[in-house]
Amino acid sequence: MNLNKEKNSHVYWNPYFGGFLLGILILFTFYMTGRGLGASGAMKSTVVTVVDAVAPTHAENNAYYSKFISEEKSPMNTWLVFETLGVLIGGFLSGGLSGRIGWRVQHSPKITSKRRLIYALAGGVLFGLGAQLARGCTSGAGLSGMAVLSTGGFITAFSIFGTGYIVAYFFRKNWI
Amino acid sequence: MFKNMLDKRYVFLTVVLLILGSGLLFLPKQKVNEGIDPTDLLMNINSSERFISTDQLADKIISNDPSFIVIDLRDEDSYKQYSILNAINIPFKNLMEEASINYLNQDQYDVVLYSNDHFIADQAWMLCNRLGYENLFVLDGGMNAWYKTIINPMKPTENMAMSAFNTYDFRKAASMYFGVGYPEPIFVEAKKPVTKRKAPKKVIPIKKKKKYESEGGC
Amino acid sequence: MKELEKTKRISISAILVILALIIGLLTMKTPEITYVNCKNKSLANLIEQPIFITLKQYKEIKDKTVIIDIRTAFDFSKGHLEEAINIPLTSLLEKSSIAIFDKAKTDSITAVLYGKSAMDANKASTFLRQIGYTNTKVIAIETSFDSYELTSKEISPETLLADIPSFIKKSNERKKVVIKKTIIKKPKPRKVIPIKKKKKYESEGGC
Amino acid sequence: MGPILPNGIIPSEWDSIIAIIIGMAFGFILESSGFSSSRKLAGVFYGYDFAVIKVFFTAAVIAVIGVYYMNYLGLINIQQLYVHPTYIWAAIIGGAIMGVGFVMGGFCPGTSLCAVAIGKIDAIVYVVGIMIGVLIFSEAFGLFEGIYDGESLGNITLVDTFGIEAEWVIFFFVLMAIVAFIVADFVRKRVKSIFY
Repeated sequence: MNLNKEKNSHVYWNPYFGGFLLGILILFTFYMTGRGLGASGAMKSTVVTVVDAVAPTHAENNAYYSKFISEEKSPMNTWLVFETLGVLIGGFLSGGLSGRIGWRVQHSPKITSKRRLIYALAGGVLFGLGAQLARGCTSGAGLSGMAVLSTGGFITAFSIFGTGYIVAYFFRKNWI
Repeated sequence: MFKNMLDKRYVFLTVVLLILGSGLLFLPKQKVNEGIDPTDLLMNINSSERFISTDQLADKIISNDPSFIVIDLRDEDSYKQYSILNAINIPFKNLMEEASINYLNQDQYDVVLYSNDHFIADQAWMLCNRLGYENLFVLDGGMNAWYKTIINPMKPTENMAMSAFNTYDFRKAASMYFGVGYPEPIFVEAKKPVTKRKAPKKVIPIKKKKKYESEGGC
Repeated sequence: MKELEKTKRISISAILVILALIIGLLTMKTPEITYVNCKNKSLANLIEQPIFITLKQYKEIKDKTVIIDIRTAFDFSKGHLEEAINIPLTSLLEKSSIAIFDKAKTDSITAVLYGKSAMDANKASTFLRQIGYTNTKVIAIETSFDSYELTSKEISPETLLADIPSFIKKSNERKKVVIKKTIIKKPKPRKVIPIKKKKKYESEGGC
Repeated sequence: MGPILPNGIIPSEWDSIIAIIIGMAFGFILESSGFSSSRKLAGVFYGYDFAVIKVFFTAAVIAVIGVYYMNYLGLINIQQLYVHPTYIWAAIIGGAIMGVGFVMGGFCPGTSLCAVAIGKIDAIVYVVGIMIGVLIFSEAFGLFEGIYDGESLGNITLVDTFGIEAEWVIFFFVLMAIVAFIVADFVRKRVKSIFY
């Protein structure tokens, strides 16, 4: 095995091993908390908190925000927000150990950074919208849903990947 | 050589996965019946919080308390003959039908169960408690106690405590509310029998795992 | 192919999982006390074999019964029925109690319960039937402890003692001032929105 | 027994601490599997890297098998687990929108957070995008409400949908995953490999 850091930074875990550990982690999460992992929930909490702070009356009148605002508890004080903090720490640790940390924009050599960032923003907007509509993202609805054989989880997961393959052709320049 | 090794490993892993996946098919089936932990059930059974007295029930009905429904567990004939005001008839034998469970397994209303005595009602309560249904109560004494205390209350004798007279007054007023007539005219103005009906209550069966719903995001 | 260098780990972890599973299966303990019937069967049992038997019925099957006193040990020590075994209501699930019920079940003997009130015995019997002891009955008596002697009084559970509608009718005829007659309408059935419930267990429960 | 926190076996104050620990493990696994790289993630749609499918399905299969074994062993009560509710149209349309977002942005929320942790600027932009998306959704909630709440089937599982026993569902799921892995490897060998 090459211990040179430069080369090591692109050696990732075997995907089956990663998947295996992730599966065990989901299992552990279900065992501890009775529900699965999630990621976009924290972002929703952040948005709700910001909107609530900037325009409280607006947030209260909005049918969607008001679902997540309660008097006694800040929307930031949820399980998912803490979990997301953990994700950031964990990612940083792993990246640090394999020397992958650094400010950069990753993109195909065929496109410019600017184009990559615009597409990232657009993709993020769509993903955020879709995740709210489907009540979860790939990890929350897909993975955790599939772990308990939830029909909705399966539909969401297959819908994501199915659409991905359908539209992949139109964005091929961005990636290959 | 390396590639061969790799393939062998993956074949091994595939076999492991298949064994794990199909293992559940071959494990002896466990017979699991729905219900809370039997120890908890025994504890709940021994607590008497589930009993509601006829006076309390009468008071609730008269004051038009919107937070409860009354369920008559007797058969249809007895129900038709006489039932507590606004009671819903669910014969004991139909207790576990879907339509009945919608009334029992919900968290909007307190549900008062009664039968002729409190035995059948209590059996129904225990079955429901085993299944984890909440907000259920048993009318202490059932219809017989209802008759003895509310419909035909016993007049206290002279040497009884003041509270007995108060109770009697309440019960007498209540019995008039439920249609009993008294020879003394003085009570007519006290409380006229009202037949005002409450709007039919909508029962929305409990949504399970509600507590997570607001956080469902992802 | 870079990512595939670390395959050894998965093989090891796969073997570990299998080991953990085997250990888990070998050390598995099935809970001793479970509900033997699903909800529908439990209900059917309560209806088909009513819990209460009269004193007369009891005397007929007396040879094949064991009497169980579910009052507290203190009450039991003050006086009890002949040959009664004391199992307080709160300790129904203790091993010694379960053993008694098990024995009665294998010998197809009816366990006849009685308590301070028929209500207590009713509770105990319903509970025991849930966990599999369908051979329990309750004698329809109320016991009380008067002047150092246990007395019991026969009751007839779940019978309506009075004809309420005719009582109400009569009372209205009796009174001098006629109150405007009120018509008691039958309440409309309340609306229920049925939802689809999870139907877990049903395939396994054998109901 | 479990789930431990809802059953109050350990006090709920531990909730946040456990959340952070689980999150750390989650982040570490995602990052180490290479999910902080958008090009690796996007590879799944172009056939040059199937890590996403492999990790995703392995995790789901392991988790589902594990949950049912733990249920069998009495360590966990499957009835108490949170089952993602099924709203057919919300799931299909939401999933489709997410699919487009995935191809365009090259991340999903969990992986983008990992990428943020190691300083990818595109991931930071992506996260900002997600928040804008949430904002748009919330502001225009009236528009989406019909889809969001439409065709609710409750918290159902495939067992209810297909009416077959859970063991068989799991078995078919495992078979499906294995087929997916084989197909993925087959395709990858035929696609021009790309270094990133």
